[in-house]
Amino acid sequence: MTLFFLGIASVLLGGLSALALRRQASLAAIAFGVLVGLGCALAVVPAIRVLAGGVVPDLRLSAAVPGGDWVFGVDPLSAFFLVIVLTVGAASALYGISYLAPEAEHRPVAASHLLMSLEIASLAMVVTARAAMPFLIAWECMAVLAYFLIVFESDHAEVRRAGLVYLIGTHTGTLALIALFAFWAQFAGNLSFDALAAASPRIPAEGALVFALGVAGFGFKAGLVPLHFWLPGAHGAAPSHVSALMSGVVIKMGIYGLLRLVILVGAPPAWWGWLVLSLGLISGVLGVLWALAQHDLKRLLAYHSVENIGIILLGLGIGALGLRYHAPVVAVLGFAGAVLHTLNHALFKSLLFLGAGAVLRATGTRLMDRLGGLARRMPFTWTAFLIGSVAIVGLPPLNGFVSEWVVYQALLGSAQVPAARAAILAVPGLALIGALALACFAKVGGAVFLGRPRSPAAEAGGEVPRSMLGPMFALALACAAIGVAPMIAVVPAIRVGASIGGLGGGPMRAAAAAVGPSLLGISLLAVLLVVLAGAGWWLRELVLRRRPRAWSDTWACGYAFATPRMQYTAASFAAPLLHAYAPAAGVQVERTAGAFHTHPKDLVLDRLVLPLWERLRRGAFRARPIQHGRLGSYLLYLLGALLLLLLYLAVRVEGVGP
Amino acid sequence: MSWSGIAAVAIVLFIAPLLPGLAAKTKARLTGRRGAPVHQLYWDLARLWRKGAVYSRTTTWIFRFAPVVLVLTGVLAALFLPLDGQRGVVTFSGDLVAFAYLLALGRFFVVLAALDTGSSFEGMGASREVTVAAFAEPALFLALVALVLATGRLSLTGILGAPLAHAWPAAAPALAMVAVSLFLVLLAEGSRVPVDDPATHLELTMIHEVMVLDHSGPDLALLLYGSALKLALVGALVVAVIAPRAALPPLVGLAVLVLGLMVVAGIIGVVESVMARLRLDRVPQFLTAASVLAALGVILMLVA
Amino acid sequence: MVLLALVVLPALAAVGAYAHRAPEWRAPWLGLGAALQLGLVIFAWISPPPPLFDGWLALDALGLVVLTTVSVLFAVVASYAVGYLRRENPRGGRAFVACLLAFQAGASLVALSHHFALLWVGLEAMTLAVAPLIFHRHDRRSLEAVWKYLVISSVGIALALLGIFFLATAQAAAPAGTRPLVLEDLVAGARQLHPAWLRASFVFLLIGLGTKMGLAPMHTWKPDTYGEAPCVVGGLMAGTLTSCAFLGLARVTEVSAAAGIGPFIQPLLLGFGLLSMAVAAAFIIGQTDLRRLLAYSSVEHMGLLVVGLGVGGVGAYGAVLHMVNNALVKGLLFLAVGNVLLNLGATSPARSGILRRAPLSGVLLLVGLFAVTGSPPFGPFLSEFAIVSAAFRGGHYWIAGAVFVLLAVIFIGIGARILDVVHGPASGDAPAPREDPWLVTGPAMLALAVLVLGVYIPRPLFEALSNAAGALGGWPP
Amino acid sequence: MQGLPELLLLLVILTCFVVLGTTRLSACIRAVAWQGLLLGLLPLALYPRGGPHVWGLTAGTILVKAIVLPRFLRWAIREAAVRREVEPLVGYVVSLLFGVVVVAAAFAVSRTLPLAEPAREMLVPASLATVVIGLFVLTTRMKALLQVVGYLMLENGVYLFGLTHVERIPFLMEAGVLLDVFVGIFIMGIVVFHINREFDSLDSAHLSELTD
Repeated sequence: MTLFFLGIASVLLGGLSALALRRQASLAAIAFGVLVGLGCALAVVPAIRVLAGGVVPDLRLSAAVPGGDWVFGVDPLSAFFLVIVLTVGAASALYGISYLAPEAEHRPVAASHLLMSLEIASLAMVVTARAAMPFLIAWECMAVLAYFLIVFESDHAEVRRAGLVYLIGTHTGTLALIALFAFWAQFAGNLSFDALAAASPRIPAEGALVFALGVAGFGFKAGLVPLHFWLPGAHGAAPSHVSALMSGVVIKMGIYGLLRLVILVGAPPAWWGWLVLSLGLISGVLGVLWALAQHDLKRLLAYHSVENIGIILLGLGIGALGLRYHAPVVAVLGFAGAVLHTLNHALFKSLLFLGAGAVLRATGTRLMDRLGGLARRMPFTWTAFLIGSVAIVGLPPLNGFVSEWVVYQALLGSAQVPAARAAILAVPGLALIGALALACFAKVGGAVFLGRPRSPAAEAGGEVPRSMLGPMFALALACAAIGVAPMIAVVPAIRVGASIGGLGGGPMRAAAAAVGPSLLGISLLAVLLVVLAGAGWWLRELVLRRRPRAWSDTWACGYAFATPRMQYTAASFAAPLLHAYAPAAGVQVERTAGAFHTHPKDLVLDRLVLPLWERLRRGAFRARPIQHGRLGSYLLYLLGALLLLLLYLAVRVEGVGP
Repeated sequence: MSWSGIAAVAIVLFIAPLLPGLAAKTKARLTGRRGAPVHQLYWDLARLWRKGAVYSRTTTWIFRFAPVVLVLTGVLAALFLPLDGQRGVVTFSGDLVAFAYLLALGRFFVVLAALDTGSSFEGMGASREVTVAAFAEPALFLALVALVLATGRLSLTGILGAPLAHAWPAAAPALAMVAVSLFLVLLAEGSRVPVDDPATHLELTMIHEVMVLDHSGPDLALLLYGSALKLALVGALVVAVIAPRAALPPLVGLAVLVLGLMVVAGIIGVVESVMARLRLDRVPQFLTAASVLAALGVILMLVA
Repeated sequence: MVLLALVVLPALAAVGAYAHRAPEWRAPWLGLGAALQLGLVIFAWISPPPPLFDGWLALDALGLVVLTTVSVLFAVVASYAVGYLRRENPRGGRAFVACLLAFQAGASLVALSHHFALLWVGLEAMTLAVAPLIFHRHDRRSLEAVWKYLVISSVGIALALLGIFFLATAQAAAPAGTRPLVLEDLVAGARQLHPAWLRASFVFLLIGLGTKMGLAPMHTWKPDTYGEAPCVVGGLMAGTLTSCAFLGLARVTEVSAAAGIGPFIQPLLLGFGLLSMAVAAAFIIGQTDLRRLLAYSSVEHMGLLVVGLGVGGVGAYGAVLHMVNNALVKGLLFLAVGNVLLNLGATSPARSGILRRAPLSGVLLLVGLFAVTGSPPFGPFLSEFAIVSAAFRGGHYWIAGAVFVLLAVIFIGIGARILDVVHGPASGDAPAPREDPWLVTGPAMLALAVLVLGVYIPRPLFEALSNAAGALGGWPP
Repeated sequence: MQGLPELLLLLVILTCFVVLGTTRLSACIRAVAWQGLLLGLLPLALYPRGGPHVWGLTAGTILVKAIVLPRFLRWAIREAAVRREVEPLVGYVVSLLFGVVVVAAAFAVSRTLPLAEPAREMLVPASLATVVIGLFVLTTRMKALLQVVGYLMLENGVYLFGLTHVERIPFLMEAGVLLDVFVGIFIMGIVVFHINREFDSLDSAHLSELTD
C-alpha cells in the first residue's frame, strides 16, 4: 500500500511541477512525463501482486468525520481496475504533453496537466476506497475534475454546453449514490464497506432499493442507454487525450461501482440480473446504431463507448443471473467477461481516441466528410487506428475478440441453467452488435483514412510527432498481446470474477478449466492468422514480382474519375442500414437535388431530456408572478400562512390534553 | 486432428470453385441454355493467376492485402468444421464464435479494400455488403444458438456431431426451420439471387462483384476463390445440419458431404432460375425472415 | 463577565466608530470590534463562562456553535469590508461601520440570551441595524428594498413577540420560583406547560422567526433585499441573521420537544421546509441576477434546516451542522459575487469570464458553487447527508426523495448560471486589475474552512454539535 | 361589562374600527394616538396597586405611543405634499364588516385558550382582534404611512397581550420592547419620508420595481 500511495504522490507531484515550471515548457514536459510515468509504474505494482494471487494489507485512517474509519485496500477487483486506470491514465497524460503544446499561449495548458494528474489520483482513490465517505469524495472529485478537463476550450459555446450537460448528468448520478448510502446507513453501524456488507442482509426486499439506486447512480457514469445523454457531447468536446481517459477509464467507474455493489450486497435479485442484461442489449444495439449515424469522428467513438458498455453489461447481467441461480461457472465467466472487456475497451478505445486526436491535430477537423486519404499521409497513425478498429469490432487476432468470446461463453453457458436459459437470446444480439460495429468502422476507416482527401485540410495533413505515436503504439501492442496470449488477461479476470461472486477457489478453477483449452485454441488461431497472413503476403509478392504491374486511376466504369467529391460519403455509406432501422436510428434525412445529408439526433437528449427540461422551465416561469413586487400581497401571503396554521391549530387543539 | 479431417479440408478447398459453376449450369439448363462448363471458374482462376495486375494510384497496401486475408480466413474457418463428420481439425468449446468472426474478418478487409479505391461504385458495394452482413449475422447466430440448445455443446464439432443426430427425432420442426434459415443465410453470404446477382452486368445493381471492381490478376483470383470458399463452408454447415454423419465412417461421411454440397449448389441454381433479384431495400426484410425462422426454432427449443 | 463583554464590546465599538469622524479610523474600529469578539469566543471555548443575570445570559452548546459561526463570519466580513470601503466608500462609511458593529452586538445577544424576550430584543436590534446598510445607496431600488424588508420583517418579529407572550401564558401554571421565559426552566417544567398555549406560541414563533429566516411563503423580502444590498451586507444577512433566527426556532423546538408535542410540530416543520425548497427551486431555474440567485439558494437552505429539525434524530445534528456550513458558504459566495461585481461592473447585463479576469475570485466562486450544492468533500455535504439519512431512518422516504429531486433541479439552476459567469466569454476587454488581497483573503479563509469541515470535524466541535442535537431531542451519527 | 379594564379594552377595539372606517389620514393617526393613550391607562386599571413598575410602564407607553410617535407621523405627512385621503384597496364598508367578523372570531378562538386568571379574559380577544385588524390595514391600504399605522396597531395588539404578564415580565423587558418598537417606527417614518421625497407621494404602489 505504501508503494501505491508513493506512486500516487509522484503523479500529483508531476502535475504540480507542470504548473510550477510552466515558464520553461520543455522542462515542465519532462518533469510531468517522468513523474507521472514513474508514479503509475510504482502504483501498479501492488495491483499486479494482488492479481497474481497475493494479498496487500489495508490502510485504515481513524475517523475524522462521522461514518467510521476511512479504509483503503486492494482486492482483485480494485487491482484489475487499478491496472486499467494507471495504464490508460499514463498513456493519456503522456500523449497530452505534445497534444496540448500548440495551445500553450492562449489556453491554460499547465492547469490542464495538473487536473489530469489529479484526475488519475482520484480515479485510483475511487477503486481503492473501502468506506462510503472516502468513496463518495473521490467519486465527486473524479467527476468534477473531469468537468474541468472537458471544458479546456471553454471559449467555444458548444464546449461549455457539453460540459454543463455532463456536469448535470454526473451530479444527478452522484445524488443517487448519496441517496443509496444514506438509505443503507440506517441498517449499518458505520459507513465502512465491511459494516455495510455486514448489514446487507437487513436491507428489505433483498436490497431492491440499493440495487435500483445503484443502477441509476452508476448507470449515469457508465452511460448506459437511456442515461448516456451527456456522453457523446462531452467526449466530443473534450481534448482528445481527455476523451481517451473519459471513455477508457472514467465511465468504467460505473461498471466498477455495480460490481462493488454485487460484492457488498451479495447475489442480486433475479429482476436485477434481467434488467442489467436487457439494458446491456439496448445500450449495445442502440449505441452502435447511433454511432453509425454520426459524422463527427469523436462523437462516433463516444457512441461506441455506449455500445461497449452494453457488451460489458451483458457479461455483468449474465454473471448476476448465474450467481442468483447457483451456476458458479456461468457467474464467474460472466463477471470475468465483463471486467475483461472493460480492460480491452479501455485499451482500444483510448487508442482510437488518441488516433482521432492525431487526425484532429494534423487536419484540424473532426468531420469525416472533410477527411479522407490520410492513410498515405499518416501511415503510422493509420496502422495504429486500424489495429484499434479490428480490436473494437471484436475480430481475431486481437483482444476485443477474446473478451467478447468470454461473454459469448457465459451467455451460451446459460443454456445449462434452466431458470436463465432465456438469456441465450442475447447471443444473436451480441452478434448483431458485432456486425454493426464492423459496418461502422469500415465507414470510419474508409471515410477518414482511405480514398482521396475530401478537403484541403485533409490534403495538408501530415504525420504527428513520435511523442504522440508512442502512447498509441504502446496501447496497440497491449491489444495485440492480449489477443495472441489471452491467458495473461483471462486468468486474472477469472480470479476477479470469482472474487465478485464471493465464490471460492473451486468455481474459479472450474471456470479456468472450462476455458483453458479454448484459450489455447484462440491463441493458436491468432498465431496462425499472423504468421500465415505474413506468409501469404510474401508469397503473393513473390508471384507478382515476375508479373507486369501497372498504375492508373481507379476504374470508374468508363467515366473519367473526376473529383474526390464523387466518392461515397460516410453518410451515404451508413444510409441503407440506418434506413432499415429507422426510426430507432434517430436520423433526419435530407435529400436535395445534388446532395444527401443525414442529421443525427440523440433520441434521449434531443427528444426526451431537453423537452422535459423546457417544460420544467416553463412551469417554473409560470410561478414568477408570485414575486410581483407589491408589498400588500407579500403581507397577504404571510397572513394566509398564519391563518392556515391557526386552522391547523384549531383542528389539532383537542386530542392532546395537558 | 485426424488425417481424415485434414483430407476433408483439402477436398473442400479443392471443390469449392466447382459450386458456383454447378449453380450456373443448373440455372442454364433450367432456362433452356447450355451454359458455361461446370469447371469454368477453375479456368478463370488459372488465367487470372497468370496475368499481371493494374493498381489504382489511390490505393494503399490494404487494397493488395485484403485478398490474402479473405482466402486465409476462409481456410482457417474450414479447420473448425467437422467436414468428415467426425471432428474439426481444430476444435474447442466456443469455436463457433471464432468461425463466424473469421468470416467477418475477411469481410472487413475486403470492404476496406473496396473503400481504398475511393470509387463511388465500390463504396456503394461496400455499403451494401456490410448492410447485408448486418442482417445475416444474427440469423446465423440464432441458428447456431438453436443447435447449442438442441445439443448442449458449445463447439462446432459438438453441435454438428452425434448429439444432433439424436436431437433430430425430438425436435424435427425446429431443426428444419433452422436448416432453412441457414440456407437463406447461405444465399446472402454467397451473394446469390435473390440477395445479389453474380451474373448481372450493371454495376449499380451488384453487391459483391462491384466491390472487387478494381482488383485484377492474382488479386482478383484470390478474391473469387475466397468467396467461392465461403459459399462452400456455409454450404457445408447446411449439409451438416440436415445430414448429421457422426455415425458414418469418415470416408462415407466425406462422400455424403461432397454429394450434399453438389445438391446445395443445384438448389441454388434452381432458386436462381425461379426467382429474380430483390430490390435492395427489400433485402433486409428477406434476411429478417431468415432470423425469424431461426428465432422460432430457438423458441421451440426453449419451451421444450 | 465574558458574556456581557461579548455583547457590550461590539456595541461600544459601534458607538466609537460613529463618534469618531476621521475616515481612516473606521477600518481600525471595525477590526477592533471583530478581533475582540473573536478573542472572547476563543476564550469561551477554553473556559466555559458561567451564566449571568440569574440565567438570562448563558452559553450552551447550541449558543456556542452559533456564536462561533457568526463571529468567524463577522471577522471575515470585516476584513473584506476594509477592501470594500476602499473601492466604493458608501457615503463616508461612518454609519456603515457603526451599523455593522451594532448588528454584530445584536447577534451576540441572540446567541447568548436564554430568556426569550431578551432573544427577541436582540433579533429586533439586528433587524433594525441592517436597515441603513441595505439603504446605503439611497436610490429608488434600495429604498423599495429596505421598505419591504422593514415592513415584512417587523410584522414577522411582532408576531414572534406575540408567540413569546403565549409561551409565557403557557407557563402560567408553573410552580412558584420558576423564572418566566428562561429556557432552562421552560425545558425543566415542559410537562407542566399548557399544551394549547404552547402550540399557539409555536405557531406564532414559527411564522415570525420563519419570516426572519426566509421560509416560504414569508421569504418574499429576501430576493429584493439581497438583490439590492451590497454583497458585504448580503453575506452578513444570509450568514448571521438567518442563523440567529434559526437559533430562536431551535430554542422553541427544544421546549416543544421537551413538552412532547413533537407529533404536532413535525408536519409543520417538514411542510415549511419542503415548500421553501420547492419555491426556491422554481425561482432558481433561469434566474439571471446573481444576488437574487443567492437569496433563493438561502431560502432553499433554510428549508433544508427546517426539514432537518423536522425529521429529528441525526437530522437535528445535521441541521445544526448545516447551519454552520450554510453561514460560511453563503458568506463565501456573497463575497465572491461581490468581487465579480467589482471586477465586471455591477451594471453590465451579461457578466461572464471572471475566471480569466480575476482567477482567484473565479476559483472562490467555483468552490462556493460546489460547496453550496452539497458536493463532497465540502462541509454542506456532510450535513445534508446526515439530514437525508435521518429522513430515511425515520421512514420519511418520500421526504428524502423530494429533497433529492429538488436538490438536483437546484443544482442545474445554480450551476448553469454560475458556470456561465465563471468561464463564459470574457466581457470587458480592459486589462484585469490586480486582485486586492483584502478582497480575496477573507473569502479564501471561508473556502478553506468549508473544505476542512468536509473532511475533518474537530473533536470539541463534534461534542458541541452532539450536545446541541441532544438538546433538540436528537443524537449524533 | 364589569369594571374599568373591560371598558378600556372596548374602547381600544372601537379605535381599531375608527381606523378601518375613516377617510382621512390625520384621523387615522389621531385614532392610533388615542389607542396608545388607552393602552397606557390599561396597566393602571388592571393592576391598581402595581407599584412603580406599573407607573413607569404607563408613563413610558403614553409618552411613546400617544405623544411622540403620532407627532412624528403627523410631521411626516405635513412634509408630504400629498392628498390626505386613505384610498384603500378594500372599501370602507367591507373593511368594517371584516373588522366585525374578526372580533367575533377572536372571541370564539379565545374560548379555546383559557387564561390562568379569568379576570383578564377579555384581554385575549381584544389583542387578537387588534393584531389581525392591524395586519388587515397593512395589507389593504396603499399609503405607506397607513402601513406604518397598521404596524403600530399590530404592535399595540401584541402589547395588549403582553399586559397579561405585567407582573411576570420585569420592567427592563417592557422597556426594551417599547424601545425597539419606538426605533422601528422611527426608522419606518424616515423611510416614508424618503419615499415621499423620491416619488412625491406616499403611495407604496410605486414600490413594485423589484420583481422576478
